[in-house]
Amino acid sequence: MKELKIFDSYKDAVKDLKNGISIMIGGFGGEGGQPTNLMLALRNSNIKELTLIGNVAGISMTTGYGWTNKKEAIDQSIFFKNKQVKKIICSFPIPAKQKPISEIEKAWKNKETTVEVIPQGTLAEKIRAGGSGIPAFYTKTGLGTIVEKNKEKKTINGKKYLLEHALQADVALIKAEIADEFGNLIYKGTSRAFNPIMARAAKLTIVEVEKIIPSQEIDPERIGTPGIYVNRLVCKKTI
Amino acid sequence: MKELKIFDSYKDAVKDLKNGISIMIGGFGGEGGQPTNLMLALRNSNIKELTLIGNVAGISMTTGYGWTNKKEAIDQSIFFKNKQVKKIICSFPIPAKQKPISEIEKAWKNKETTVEVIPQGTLAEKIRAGGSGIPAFYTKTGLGTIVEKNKEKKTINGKKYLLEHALQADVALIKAEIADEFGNLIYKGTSRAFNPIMARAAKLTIVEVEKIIPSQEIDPERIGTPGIYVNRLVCKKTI
Amino acid sequence: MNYPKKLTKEDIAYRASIELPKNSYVNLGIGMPSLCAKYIDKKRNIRFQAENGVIGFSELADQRNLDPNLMDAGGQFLSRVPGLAFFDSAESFDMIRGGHIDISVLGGLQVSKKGDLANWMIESRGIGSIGGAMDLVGGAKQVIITMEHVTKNNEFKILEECNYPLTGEKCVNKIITDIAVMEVIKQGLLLREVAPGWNYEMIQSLTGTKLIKNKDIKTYKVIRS
Amino acid sequence: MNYPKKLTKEDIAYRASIELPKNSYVNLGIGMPSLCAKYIDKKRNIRFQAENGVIGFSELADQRNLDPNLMDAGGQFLSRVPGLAFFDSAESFDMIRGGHIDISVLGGLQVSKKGDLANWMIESRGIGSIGGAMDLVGGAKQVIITMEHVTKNNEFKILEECNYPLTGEKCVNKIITDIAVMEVIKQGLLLREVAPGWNYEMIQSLTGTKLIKNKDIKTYKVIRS
Repeated sequence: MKELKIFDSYKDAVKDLKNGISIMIGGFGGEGGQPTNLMLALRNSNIKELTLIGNVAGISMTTGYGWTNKKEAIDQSIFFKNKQVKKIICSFPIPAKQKPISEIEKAWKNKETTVEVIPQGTLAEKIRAGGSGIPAFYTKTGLGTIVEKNKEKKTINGKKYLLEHALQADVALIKAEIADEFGNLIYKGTSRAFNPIMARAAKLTIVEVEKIIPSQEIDPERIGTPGIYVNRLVCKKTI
Repeated sequence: MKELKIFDSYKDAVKDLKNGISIMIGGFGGEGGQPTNLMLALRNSNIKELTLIGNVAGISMTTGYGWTNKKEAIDQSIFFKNKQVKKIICSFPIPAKQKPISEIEKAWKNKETTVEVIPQGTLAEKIRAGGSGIPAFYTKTGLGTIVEKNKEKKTINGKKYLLEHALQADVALIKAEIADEFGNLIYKGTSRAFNPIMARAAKLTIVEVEKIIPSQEIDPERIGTPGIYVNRLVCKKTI
Repeated sequence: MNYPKKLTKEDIAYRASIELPKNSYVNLGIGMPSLCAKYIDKKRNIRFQAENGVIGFSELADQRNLDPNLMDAGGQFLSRVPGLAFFDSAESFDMIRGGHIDISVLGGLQVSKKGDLANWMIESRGIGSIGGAMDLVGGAKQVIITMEHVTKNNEFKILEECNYPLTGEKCVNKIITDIAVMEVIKQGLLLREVAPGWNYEMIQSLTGTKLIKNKDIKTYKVIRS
Repeated sequence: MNYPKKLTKEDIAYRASIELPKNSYVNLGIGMPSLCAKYIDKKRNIRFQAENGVIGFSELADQRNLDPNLMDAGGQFLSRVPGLAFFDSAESFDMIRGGHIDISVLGGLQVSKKGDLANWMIESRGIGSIGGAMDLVGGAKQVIITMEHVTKNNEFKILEECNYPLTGEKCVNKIITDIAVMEVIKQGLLLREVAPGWNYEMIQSLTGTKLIKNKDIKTYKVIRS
């Protein structure tokens, strides 16, 4: 019984978010598929004690990773620099190179932030499960590594597996290319990544889009996320 | 290191299948998305002792379900009539109405066939898990019903869930609208259904398509099943 | 007892359609539930989902324009309206199981006072079709059952305990029949509305469990727009 | 010991590229593994997959045509070739975890004689990035590690047991370094090829575990087409 809200200001789209919430941030890492304008608005909102969930945690600002113009790179570092993050759950927090040291590594060293590193496929599946009513699943990923620490194991058909639990969040900030007025979303190329599964796993899904077009013009065969999962759309130019 | 094979005969595409194998049959029920020509070729092949896996098991030939011309309806009944089926795993074996009695119900009454009925969402997730390296997952679907019989239960965050295991098959017969020469598939409308997940869950995936076009002409944004999952393509008119 | 006239299937479907709030996402079961769609004013922006992998539809196709690739889970062909989206069976049940559907309207064979539902198998037949029903009753935020109040042979369908195999335990929120509207509450079944000419005693006499009398029993809305 | 010249990263990548069979689906890790793509003749129809959700690519984009929506998992932009397909992260790892990728080529920090791999964290740093590596080593049908044979300070990287945190147990099939090609077999590491000028004893002296001598040790292929 949600009503889709359409905003033309990124600031307004995130202004009622509260301290202490969990926020999924879409994309993979890099420019494509990252809700960069929503992230900047979240940084400017100054809400604190956040639990962030996402694939990366700040590798572009030190390495230029995934940006066509490496100098413009923006990533999760902005939240660590602004001391907004209590905890981050991700698969790829830091680049291999140790210099320059990234904001997340600084925050971790200063004990300002807890970092939970999860294998990328397990992270994706935990988020998918979170939106799909699957409370837990088994996988062999991480067996025999520190990932298995404190986790239940089970033998199925003679092989050992780890139990992994679903992951949900209060809010998801995601990025799509095109939306219609029902909130149906179209993604472009490799910019799908974590966006479609996060859209399903959060109580409140806020989407940054390049454009909003009338539903008469959207191709139903191309929709990557049906509007049922979308609560807010932000686009500078609306219909 | 599979090589994609393209056939122009349905008969040839299934002629090396052996007695006793498990076969997933795609679609939902009805005309759209059902690999009807492959099914007819499988029936004509006369291989026996099959385990079939699919959503329905033969509701169209008694009710016309899902066919635009109800008189042309073809469904899994053809295999039961031809006594090819040892067991079927499905969610919707029979129509609500008891007359006329369907071929599957006859075969079941005559103890020629075992019927395992699974909730549709659990069936879909078991098949998805089968192709995804997830050996088992938890769901609340079926709790407190006969579905929970002989199944492990687990309490997660204070709620009870059933353990469900992945489902795989030797062969999947599926239907898509368009393919390219790499085996990339495009589906149309509601004809996705069980096809994309079955394509991933079988050792050998055979696809019936309306047409095969050069990869230069296929829209990468529309591909529902990447060619990595496809072993054989059958189309009467190829490139 | 001499009973007044019972309502029609269309009346039941109309009454159920009133329960669907503005902007809701709704899954309608095969048969009587699917008739609800006819009574929805487009302004209410109610968007239907079907298990076979479509959301956003609102009406059936014209009989001259049947597209085999545009069907609902009941095997009916749909009209191509703006804003449709398609997906596969796994994602369709992510949507259902994941709690994203606001309302599931289903048919019923039996409902118990606790809100248990049996709707997939007649015990004596020994075989039945579960389809998406078990996922829907476990996943939808609200479950409404539409059915005749008793069987053709006047056997009770609303009971202390279901004796047919269950579809789900404690999953039903409302029951809409051809004579009454009931809500499942903690204490049992609350009678909220009766069909024109019917009263509490008449309804109770056709019900296999004690109905709780709402202090204000309304008359069932049967005037269709 | 006086050692001959070691091979270059490009030589390692070229040698690894020879391991990729015709019509295979391959995932190349960040860094040295990604260089393999350069040496693949198109006729071999080798199709690359990347964790971020793309399959079927074969080459990097021209620097003047960078599309932010067409990237591999290493953050490199790709060229739009015919036959690409895109998917989300869940489906990408269905593909990887589900055993559909023929070969995963990854970098390594340490490999043990049993084929254990450590490639995601230097213990002293205390923090590291797993990314898709644990899924790839568990899911791909074959795992090839490309790396320098020893560290810059001449510490062994091929060991009895890894002392860095593991990426996976018993998951490596082949190791291709700047001096040798080894295969992981039941009994340990089988030395199959040595770089030009190198011999078994020299390789063994830079290896922290006993190498098994193949009866026919070949010379490492470094002639590029």
